[in-house]
Amino acid sequence: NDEQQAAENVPGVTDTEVVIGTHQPLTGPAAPGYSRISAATKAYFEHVNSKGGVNGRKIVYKVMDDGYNPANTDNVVRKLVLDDKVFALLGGLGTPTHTNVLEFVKAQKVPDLFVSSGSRNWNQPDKYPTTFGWQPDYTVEGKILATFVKQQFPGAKVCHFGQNDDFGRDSLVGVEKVLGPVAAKQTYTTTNQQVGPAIGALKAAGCQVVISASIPGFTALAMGQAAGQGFKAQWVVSNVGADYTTLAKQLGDKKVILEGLIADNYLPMSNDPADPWIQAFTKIHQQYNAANPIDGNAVYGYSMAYTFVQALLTAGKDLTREKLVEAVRKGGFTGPGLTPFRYSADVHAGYSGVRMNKVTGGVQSYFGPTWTTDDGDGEVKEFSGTPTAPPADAIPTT
Amino acid sequence: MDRFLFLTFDGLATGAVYAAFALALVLIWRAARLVNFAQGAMAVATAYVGYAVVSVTGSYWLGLGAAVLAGLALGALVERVLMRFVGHANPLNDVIVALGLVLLIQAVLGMVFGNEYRPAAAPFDTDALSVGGVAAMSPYDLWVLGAVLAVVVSLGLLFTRTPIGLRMRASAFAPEVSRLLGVNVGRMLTVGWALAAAVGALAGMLVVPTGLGLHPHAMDLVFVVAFTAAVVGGLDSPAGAVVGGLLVGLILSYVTGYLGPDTTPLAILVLLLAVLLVRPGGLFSSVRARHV
Amino acid sequence: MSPPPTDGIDLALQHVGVRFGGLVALDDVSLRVPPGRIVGVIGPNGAGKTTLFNVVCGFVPPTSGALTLDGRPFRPRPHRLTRLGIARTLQGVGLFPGLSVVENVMAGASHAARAGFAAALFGLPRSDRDERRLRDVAHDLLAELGVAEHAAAAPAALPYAVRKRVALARALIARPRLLLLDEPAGGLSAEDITELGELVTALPGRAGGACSIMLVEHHMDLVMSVCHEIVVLDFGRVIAAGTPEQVRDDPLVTEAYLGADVPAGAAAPGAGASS
Amino acid sequence: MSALLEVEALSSGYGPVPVLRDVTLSVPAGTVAALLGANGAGKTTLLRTLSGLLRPTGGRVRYDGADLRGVRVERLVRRGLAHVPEGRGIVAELTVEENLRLGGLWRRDRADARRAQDEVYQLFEPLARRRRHAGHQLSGGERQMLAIGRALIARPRLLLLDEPSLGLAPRVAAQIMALLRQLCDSGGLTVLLVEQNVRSALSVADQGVVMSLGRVVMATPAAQLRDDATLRHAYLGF
Amino acid sequence: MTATEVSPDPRPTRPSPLRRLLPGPPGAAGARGSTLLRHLVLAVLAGTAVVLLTNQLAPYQNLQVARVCAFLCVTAGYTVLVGLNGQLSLGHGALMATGAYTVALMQQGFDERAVQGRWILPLSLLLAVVVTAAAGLVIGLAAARLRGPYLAGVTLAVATLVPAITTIFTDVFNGEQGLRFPMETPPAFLGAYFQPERWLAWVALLAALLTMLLMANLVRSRFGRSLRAVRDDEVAARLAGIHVARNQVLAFVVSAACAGLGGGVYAVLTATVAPGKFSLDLSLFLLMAIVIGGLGSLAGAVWGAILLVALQDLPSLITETFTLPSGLAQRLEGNLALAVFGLILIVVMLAAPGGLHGAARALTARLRARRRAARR
Ligand SMILES: Nc1ncnc2c1ncn2[C@@H]1O[C@H](COP(=O)(O)OP(=O)(O)OP(=O)(O)O)[C@@H](O)[C@H]1O
Ligand SMILES: Nc1ncnc2c1ncn2[C@@H]1O[C@H](COP(=O)(O)OP(=O)(O)OP(=O)(O)O)[C@@H](O)[C@H]1O
Ligand SMILES: CC(C)C[C@H](N)C(=O)O
Ligand SMILES: [Mg+2]
Ligand SMILES: [Mg+2]
Repeated sequence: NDEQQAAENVPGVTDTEVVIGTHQPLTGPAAPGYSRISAATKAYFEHVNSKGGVNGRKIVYKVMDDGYNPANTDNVVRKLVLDDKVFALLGGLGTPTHTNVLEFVKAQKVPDLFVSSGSRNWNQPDKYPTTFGWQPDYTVEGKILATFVKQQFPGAKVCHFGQNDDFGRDSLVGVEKVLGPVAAKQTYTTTNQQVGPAIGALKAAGCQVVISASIPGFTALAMGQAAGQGFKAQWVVSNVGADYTTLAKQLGDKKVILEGLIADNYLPMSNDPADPWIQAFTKIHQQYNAANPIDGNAVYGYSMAYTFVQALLTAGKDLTREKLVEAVRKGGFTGPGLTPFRYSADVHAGYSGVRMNKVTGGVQSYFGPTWTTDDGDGEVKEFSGTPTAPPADAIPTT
Repeated sequence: MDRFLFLTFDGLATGAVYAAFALALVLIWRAARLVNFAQGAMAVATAYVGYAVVSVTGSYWLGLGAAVLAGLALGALVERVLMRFVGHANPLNDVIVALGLVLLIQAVLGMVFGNEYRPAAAPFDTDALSVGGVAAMSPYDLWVLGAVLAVVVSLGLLFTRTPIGLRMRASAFAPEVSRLLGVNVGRMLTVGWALAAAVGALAGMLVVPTGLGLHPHAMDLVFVVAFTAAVVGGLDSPAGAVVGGLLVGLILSYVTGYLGPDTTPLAILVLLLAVLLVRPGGLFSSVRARHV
Repeated sequence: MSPPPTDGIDLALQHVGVRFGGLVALDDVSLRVPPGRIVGVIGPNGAGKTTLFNVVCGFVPPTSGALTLDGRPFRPRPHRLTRLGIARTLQGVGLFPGLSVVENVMAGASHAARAGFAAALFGLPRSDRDERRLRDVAHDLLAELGVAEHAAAAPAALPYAVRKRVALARALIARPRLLLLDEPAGGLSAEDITELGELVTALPGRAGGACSIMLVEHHMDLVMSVCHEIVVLDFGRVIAAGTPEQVRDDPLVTEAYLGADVPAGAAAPGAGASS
Repeated sequence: MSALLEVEALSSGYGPVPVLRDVTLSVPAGTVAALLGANGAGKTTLLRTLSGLLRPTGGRVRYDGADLRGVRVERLVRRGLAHVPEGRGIVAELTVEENLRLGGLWRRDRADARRAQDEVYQLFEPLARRRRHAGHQLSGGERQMLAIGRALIARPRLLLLDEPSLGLAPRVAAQIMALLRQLCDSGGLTVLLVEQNVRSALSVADQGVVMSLGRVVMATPAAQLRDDATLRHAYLGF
Repeated sequence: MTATEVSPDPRPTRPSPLRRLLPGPPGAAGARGSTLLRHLVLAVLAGTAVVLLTNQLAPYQNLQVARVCAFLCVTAGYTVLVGLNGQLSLGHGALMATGAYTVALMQQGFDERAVQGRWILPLSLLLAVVVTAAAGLVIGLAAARLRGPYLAGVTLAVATLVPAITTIFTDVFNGEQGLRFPMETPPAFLGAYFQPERWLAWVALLAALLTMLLMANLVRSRFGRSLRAVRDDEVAARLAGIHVARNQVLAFVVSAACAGLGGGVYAVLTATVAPGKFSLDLSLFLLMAIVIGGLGSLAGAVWGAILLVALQDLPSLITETFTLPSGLAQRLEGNLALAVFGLILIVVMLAAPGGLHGAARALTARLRARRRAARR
């Protein structure tokens, strides 16, 4: 009967294949930038497959377009799980989109790895035992940004500009944990491009530093408005909306306003040819994903795929869903990221910290220490470990 | 007070952009008695053409000209090969075909140009001139406002003073009678569509530098707001479109500034109801029709 | 289902005036439609005849003056009329193009239904009975007007005369005690007009529901032959009233409306003379 | 004098529904032909087919010696063929003035178009009082006047009139009939007139054409129909 | 809108017994026999057929059936408003949201208070209908004064309201993330291994049948006739004794109630609600559904609901049928599906101006005519 059958054959897994799926905004208003993440992930798996796959299994990565609409997410995820019988979900993108399928994923006991969003929702092991985050969550990031600002701009009037959802809210929570109440806070919503009034308010409040939890489009819009209004403040922007390549492309001739922009990241900088990870990824990129630029989104996609392969390897040859979940809970993955993961039996959050970077002369590069913390009241600590070097072919072996 | 002034200027600047687009909607309404839901997508398509020309020639004005020409051509094309063959038994068929066109245009743009934001250069400085310490309007905003006023005046003249304007209105209202009076109704429709799309193209060129950049969906939101603006002003009136556009821009600016960005859809609805419940045909509607 | 047949309603207008902006459409109009009578309203184009009907129906509020119905003050509202026993046909035809002929007729008696919304929603027998009864009455009326064979047709495809009859049937199904007819003969052939005259004459004494009638018409033969009284409007004013004979012989009426039997050509200023 | 309008074996209809069958008639230049017949006989359909609003399914129309097949509706008015459609065909949303202007828009002779417009205002004083009023504000008869007046501005050679007296006060109706006669006699206008008011139509017509069930059942000098009671009775029912 | 049907004259020939069972066109009202009985028999037949079908289907397909049923609740009421009453609303997505959020809040509330029982779902849905009908009343009151594009403008503004409301009242609606509530599970008597998706399909089916039954009754009653009369000619309708404004408000309320039920069921299918699900796109897709299905007819509403669900699967269908080189694939992915979708809309509208239902009817009419001709 049903139970026996389920035990015998693991959905999506055969001796030669493991089928996984994801939902991504390939079209629609969220497609710019983000549609390149899954392209990179896919390219990485093609690369791995060309080297024989993982434990002899080729990875089949089904990318479904949800247009960033939760109703479509519902549909495509159900199709992936019920119809295509995927083994696991990997990197489903977006907070509002993915929030919607948590219950379903839980009911189906599908491993739901590395949700592409920094919301803290993914870190609820009791409620959603198979769901895991990957990137540093927005509160962790907020705490670190605030710590940096506190050190570098002591006494400055610090303000917050954020998206009116978990992204902005969680970030503000982190910031205020460290700095106390900010001098002024303004929000934007993605359905209203009129950010002038918000920026005007920040200017009127005399803000000297603006910590911004914004997606790239609105970072560019807000900084453009600030420049237009003659509002000269130091912008400190979340990694989500601070990829220089993306911003510069959007701003075109006006990209000079990005000069001096401070942001953070937790992965190798895409524009750093000296970084061994970037070198390795570039090789894969040129072979499997040459149509796209290698930017922060691509590096995100490669890195996440790399982590997934590590998890698959850890789960072992006799692959089951339980084993994969256990593998992530065991943690200990190393990889492109600058900091360790927080994964453990009772934490399902990903990277534990970030490092600051700055745009100088049109080049975005790291400076200063790497920091780690948690999303609670834990302190913000400097992290002294050094990133590991990539293995041969950039394919993990354990 | 400074805040109020600042928001006023900001509202006028964005309002001018909505006004430009609302004008295109009014135009097509007067020419064909329909709301062209594809207007936004068509405007984006022509803006892509315009900015492609800008990037090749380096001249904004050549690009603008190219976009407007592309608008004329696209409008005429859409009318000649598509809208003309839509059965008019049901007025919604037009709407559905237009929606289909939106999907098609956006998809094709995505395929050809990719789904990325592309930068759009403004021909004038976008840094605001300061008036008494308040960041007022930028030269670019003034250009937008000027362009919109120029268009509305020419449209007004076109419709009320020229034979072709009279013909266009007549064919929209009573095609059969117009034909009996020697009006080539088919051609008037084509002209109407072409003109509307050209104004839409101009609006697109004006809008894009103020937003996130060129993108297949760049006009989605603008369309909704501009439609509201046109309805507030009265779909039949070019002047109404401009007043409606500026009004909506101002309200959005005040509401965003004083209450936050979340409340804007609510504010738009309140504005619409406030205006339409008093004047069901918009601010600039003419006499109510006699029905009996 | 509707008020029992009576001899009609007593409608009166007192000093009614209507202005549209600067235009005076009705000016101090007083008239009475006594029960069981057929009152004709004639006058040049734009004299205010349709406007007069619109005042009685509540489409146009009088700017001055008042109306009474059976002696009581009357503030008409269009959708209440059929309940009060007043029905009207429109200048032109005014049928519902999306409804079949019989449905058009049935639509005229919405007020007569007993079953409420819930009955309709749940498809209760009460609603079915209503519909069936209404349908039967509609068919009877169509038969009475000689257009029964078109019951299922769409109005658009029917000859003008048939459509006018259907419109009349739609008014009659409301069992009016006062019927307002706006140019019922317009576009009808001589034969049809003769029949129409007979029909209208019979209405005040009709077995199925008698009524008084107000008739606006340009077809003089019809007006003269069916009306008990005639009121003549010109520029919104009553310029004459009385029996058909009195009105016909009134020189004012002849000049304003009927046109003297002038030789052809003299009546027309020289439009097109230069072509 | 050759016929200005010659119709040969014309048939047409609405979609699959045939209405006209083998209609043949001819209207000599400078004459008035009255097209008579019961409701639904096909008179309106004939006029609509002649002016190209309906596509004929068979037969031929010759106007001024040329075949009208394939000529677009909007070109006909330039050739001097004007059609006043049934039911007050005006553009209700435009003003009286604009409606009239529209009628002469195609004309090269602007001055004459303006002159014609003034003449229409003289002819129909109610219109003169309502120049700036929208068409939908007019009374039924005023709309009819506007439709007829507008056709006159084209200074047509052939005028197709569909029940012009519909809704007009008797005085105005008589005036129009007289005008038609006068224009034919002096200005060389040719008229194909559909009228329910048979008596008044025959009083100005040269020719009476009776239609029934989509066919021409009789075409005869108007005087004969006027005077021969038996004939009239047989075909027109009175 | 001449596409409306015209009823056959019931007098000359008595229709065959089978013919009497089938629903006549609107206005063939209560010709003979009981409307309720006729529609009930049909509903039971259709319901049985679908239940039998669901027993054959895999989970995902059953979900699709369920989704069709949820949308059918909406499109049935919507087509009555737009097609029969001539009021163009672009805000039905927001009305669905009203129903969906009501159900979500109710279910959440019951869950938090540990209230359990089979009755809570029907109760939540009933409340969803009531609340949405109330919302429909408010919009309808405004709508009764507005016509054509002006009404469209106002309802378009309503359609964009959902995200705003949910973020303004984040405490209640939890902003962009929306609400989650426990999944509806099959009752125990169906067995432990009963497919949950099949149960959901049944729940949705029941709602859809109820909606269709009531709408079919309504359309064939005098109210249906009044709705169409108002659409065709307001002046004549008023003279015929119809209170036009009240009639229009009524249409709005009825159609909102349906949307509320549909939205509620829709929420139940995924046990979640979020503002992003009720975007302007949804409202526009609903409009496409009823027009392409065949405006003003309940059969068209069925076509429309099926289409809404079928087209949602178009992207995956296309990705699976075409394997493209990766560089190109990237550009085409997603976009290709949208292009095809757009083309389908355009082509269907050009080829079948009366929608799918209209086309189907024209086809059967032609076949019947041919058969008649052959017999002659
Ligand atoms: N809503 C309105 N706005 C402006 N003017 C109006 C309106 N309704 C009527 N009028 C004017 O009032 C006058 C009277 O119109 P009405 O329709 O009553 O005339 P009528 O006597 O019925 O004429 P006809 O015999 O031509 O139908 C006309 O000159 C008309 O133009
Ligand atoms: N749009 C239409 N679709 C289908 N049939 C039509 C249409 N218009 C008219 N008919 C039919 O064509 C026939 C002729 O109509 P037509 O209007 O030409 O008659 P007519 O002689 O002008 O009559 P009337 O005196 O009523 O104006 C009628 O039987 C009518 O039913
Ligand atoms: C980082 C991104 C890939 C995800 C984005 N911040 C979101 O929440 O939607
Ligand atoms: Mg009148
Ligand atoms: Mg006719």
